[in-house]
Amino acid sequence: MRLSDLLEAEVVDRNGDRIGHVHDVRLVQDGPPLGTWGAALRLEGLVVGRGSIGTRLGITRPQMKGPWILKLLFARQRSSRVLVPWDRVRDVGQDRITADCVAAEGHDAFATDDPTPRP
Amino acid sequence: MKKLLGVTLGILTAVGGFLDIGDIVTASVTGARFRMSLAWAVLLGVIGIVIFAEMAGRVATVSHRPVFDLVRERVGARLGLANLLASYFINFLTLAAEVAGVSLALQLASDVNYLLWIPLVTFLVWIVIWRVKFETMEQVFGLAGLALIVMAVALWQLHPDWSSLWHSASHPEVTSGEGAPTYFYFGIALFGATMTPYEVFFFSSGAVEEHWQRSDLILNRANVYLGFPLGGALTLSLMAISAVVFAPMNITVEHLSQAALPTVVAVGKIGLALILIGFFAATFSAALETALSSGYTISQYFGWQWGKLVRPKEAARFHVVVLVSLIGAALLALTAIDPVKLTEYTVVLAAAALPLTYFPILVVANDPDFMGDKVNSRLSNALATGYMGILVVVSVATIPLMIATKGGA
Amino acid sequence: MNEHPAGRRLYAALQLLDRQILDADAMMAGKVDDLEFEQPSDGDPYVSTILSGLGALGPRLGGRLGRWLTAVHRRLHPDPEPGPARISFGVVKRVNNHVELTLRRDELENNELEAWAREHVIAHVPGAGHAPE
Amino acid sequence: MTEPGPPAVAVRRLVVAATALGVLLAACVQPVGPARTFDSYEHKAKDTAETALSAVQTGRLGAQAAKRDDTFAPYLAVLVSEAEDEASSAQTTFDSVQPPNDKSDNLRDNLDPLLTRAVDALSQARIAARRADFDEVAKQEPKLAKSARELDRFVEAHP
Repeated sequence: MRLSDLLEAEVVDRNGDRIGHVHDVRLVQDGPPLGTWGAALRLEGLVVGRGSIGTRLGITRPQMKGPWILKLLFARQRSSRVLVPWDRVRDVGQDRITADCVAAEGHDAFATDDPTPRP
Repeated sequence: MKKLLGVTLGILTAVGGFLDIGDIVTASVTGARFRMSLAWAVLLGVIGIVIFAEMAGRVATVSHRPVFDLVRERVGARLGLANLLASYFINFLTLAAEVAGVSLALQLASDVNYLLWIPLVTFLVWIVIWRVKFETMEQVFGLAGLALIVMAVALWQLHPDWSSLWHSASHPEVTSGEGAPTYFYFGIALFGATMTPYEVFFFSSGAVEEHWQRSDLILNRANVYLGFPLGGALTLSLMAISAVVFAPMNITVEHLSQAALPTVVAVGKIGLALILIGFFAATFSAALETALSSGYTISQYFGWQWGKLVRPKEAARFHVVVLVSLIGAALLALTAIDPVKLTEYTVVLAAAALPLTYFPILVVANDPDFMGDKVNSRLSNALATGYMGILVVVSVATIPLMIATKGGA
Repeated sequence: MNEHPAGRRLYAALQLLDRQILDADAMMAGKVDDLEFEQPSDGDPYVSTILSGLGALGPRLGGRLGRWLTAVHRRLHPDPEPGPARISFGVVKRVNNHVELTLRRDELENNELEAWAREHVIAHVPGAGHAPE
Repeated sequence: MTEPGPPAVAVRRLVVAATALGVLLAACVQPVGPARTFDSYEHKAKDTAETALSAVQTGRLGAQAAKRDDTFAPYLAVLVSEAEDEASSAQTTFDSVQPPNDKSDNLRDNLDPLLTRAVDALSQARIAARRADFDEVAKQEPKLAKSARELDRFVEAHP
């Protein structure tokens, strides 16, 4: 499975209702050890929502410093985004992913996101 | 002295960007036709390029990432590729025009047809890129471009009616006998010329090539705040001397030879010598900038090693792109396509593509992951956001105006 | 020397995809054109491989231009049906503004085009082996 | 799998745009249309006179610079010869337009000699400049000045 197979795919819940499209994939570094890198990046979940330009540009992240007018413009997109944990994903098909949850169950993709600044 | 030489990147970028073959003629044409009533377009462009070049230089200095690298990452592989194709196409046409432009400058000094100069000029551009260190290149051509200051001297020598020039600049209006679309078409041509994307491609890549570090951010500012306004002042001088000499005599400017004439009238032989050196340096700088930018943009999109800092063998794909672009451009120039018309159109086309280049810079300059504490200030965000609005309006208005005025005819 | 504490979170599209790769000598060595996940028998998939070069970018872009890029990749590759160039995530040193590797770029599979350009064009031009002065 | 996705569409659009651009560039090279009425013929005559006037004035400035020994011969030669080309191609273009009626014939008879004198004076100046004979170039200045006055009067008379 490639990252490009997941990105932009449509995500539907078990009733076949649309949740949105995959905008990004959240990884967490706690997988099996891999060479000099260390613990592998495990697929934690899919960031799913409507509209994707804001995500692609990285404007919707809380740590972005502005410009405020853009943040305002993309704020709606951000609020519509949910994280679908990988253990809820049942099937990855061509351009269509089925997840074992209903849209309302998803939680805000950034709710648990610590804005870790990098050196 | 070393400090002084440190700002040659900005001077080179600005002179090659604002006073390339098409812009020299455009500035002269607009001066003759509209006197100073389009000075605002140059001023607007200079402020814009100062804001965005400072940002691009700061991003390149802090994150060591040049503009096209950011374009690909932020707008994505697909839209980034569309931008790459558009930028390369515009860049290539400009390169062809500049190769012809350098040859035209040599024709003025030799009375030997410019087409005969093209092979030699192409070779010279290539050898500079192949063999000359980035810093040396930037110092030689940046300083040679300063010969154009003679245009400001010429303005002084012409003893113009300053208040009338000022009035024309500060009370812009569509000159009688000219249509409003033509007026705005030339306005966009001047604005587009000062904000041509190859300037930020070149400037930000240059900052990476020169290994600017955080401590060099002051150097970035100095380059931007000195180089670009200087380039703008030279453009305005050319516009003013053309207005003073040509407008009363009903001369319309068509050729590079005419653009040098006011300086000859005012300063004589020394003026002519200096302005020919200046024209050569400016067009040659533009040729270098566009030739290198063709390599920079493609390499930075695909992640290939680029730059003049490493041995050519170690940046093989980059040098192949530059070489092939240069040869192709020389062949196009040899078809005797009018370089002045060609740059006029490419500048206007570039104006239509401006937001694609400047938007990713603005976004990344706000990202603390890249910039740490060097993110944009509120002021530069406010200004840059305002300019994004202008750029969008310009990019929408450009093509219809071009068609409506038949290219400013 | 633990730059990546376990549990660090990364967004794949935002922070890995399309990022510049640097080799052990800090030379530019392509982009992260795609990522491949390995599915272990137990547990979630994890990022095992970076796919880089035209063989990865072409299929991702799709369309005529994508096919053309893939064809260029196939042309330059000794195998008749080559897959994309693969870089194990195990040779990644760190991920920051760039993706830094512990290998040199001539040890990577995505260097074919560079090697081709060097051998067939640039090496034949005098002065190719000297830095500009 | 090979279904053309968004990028293919984007690329196709780009190709279309580039083609449109080529057509546009071609269209910008202004063709000379026929003149069907006296007004449009008069308009063309005026444009032609303005072009010639600009060329003659350019030549004049060059001749004045030669008089003061303020220029180099190669530059002067290029300047004057480009001005000459400008004027003579304007004349050729104008002469190729069919005058629509008798009134237009008159106009043509008025303008054509002015254009011929302008091109002649510029040719003389160009020949002298190519020989680096600045005195001879300077001698063309009065002729050019006279030509400029004539053309200016013509332009003024046909608003």
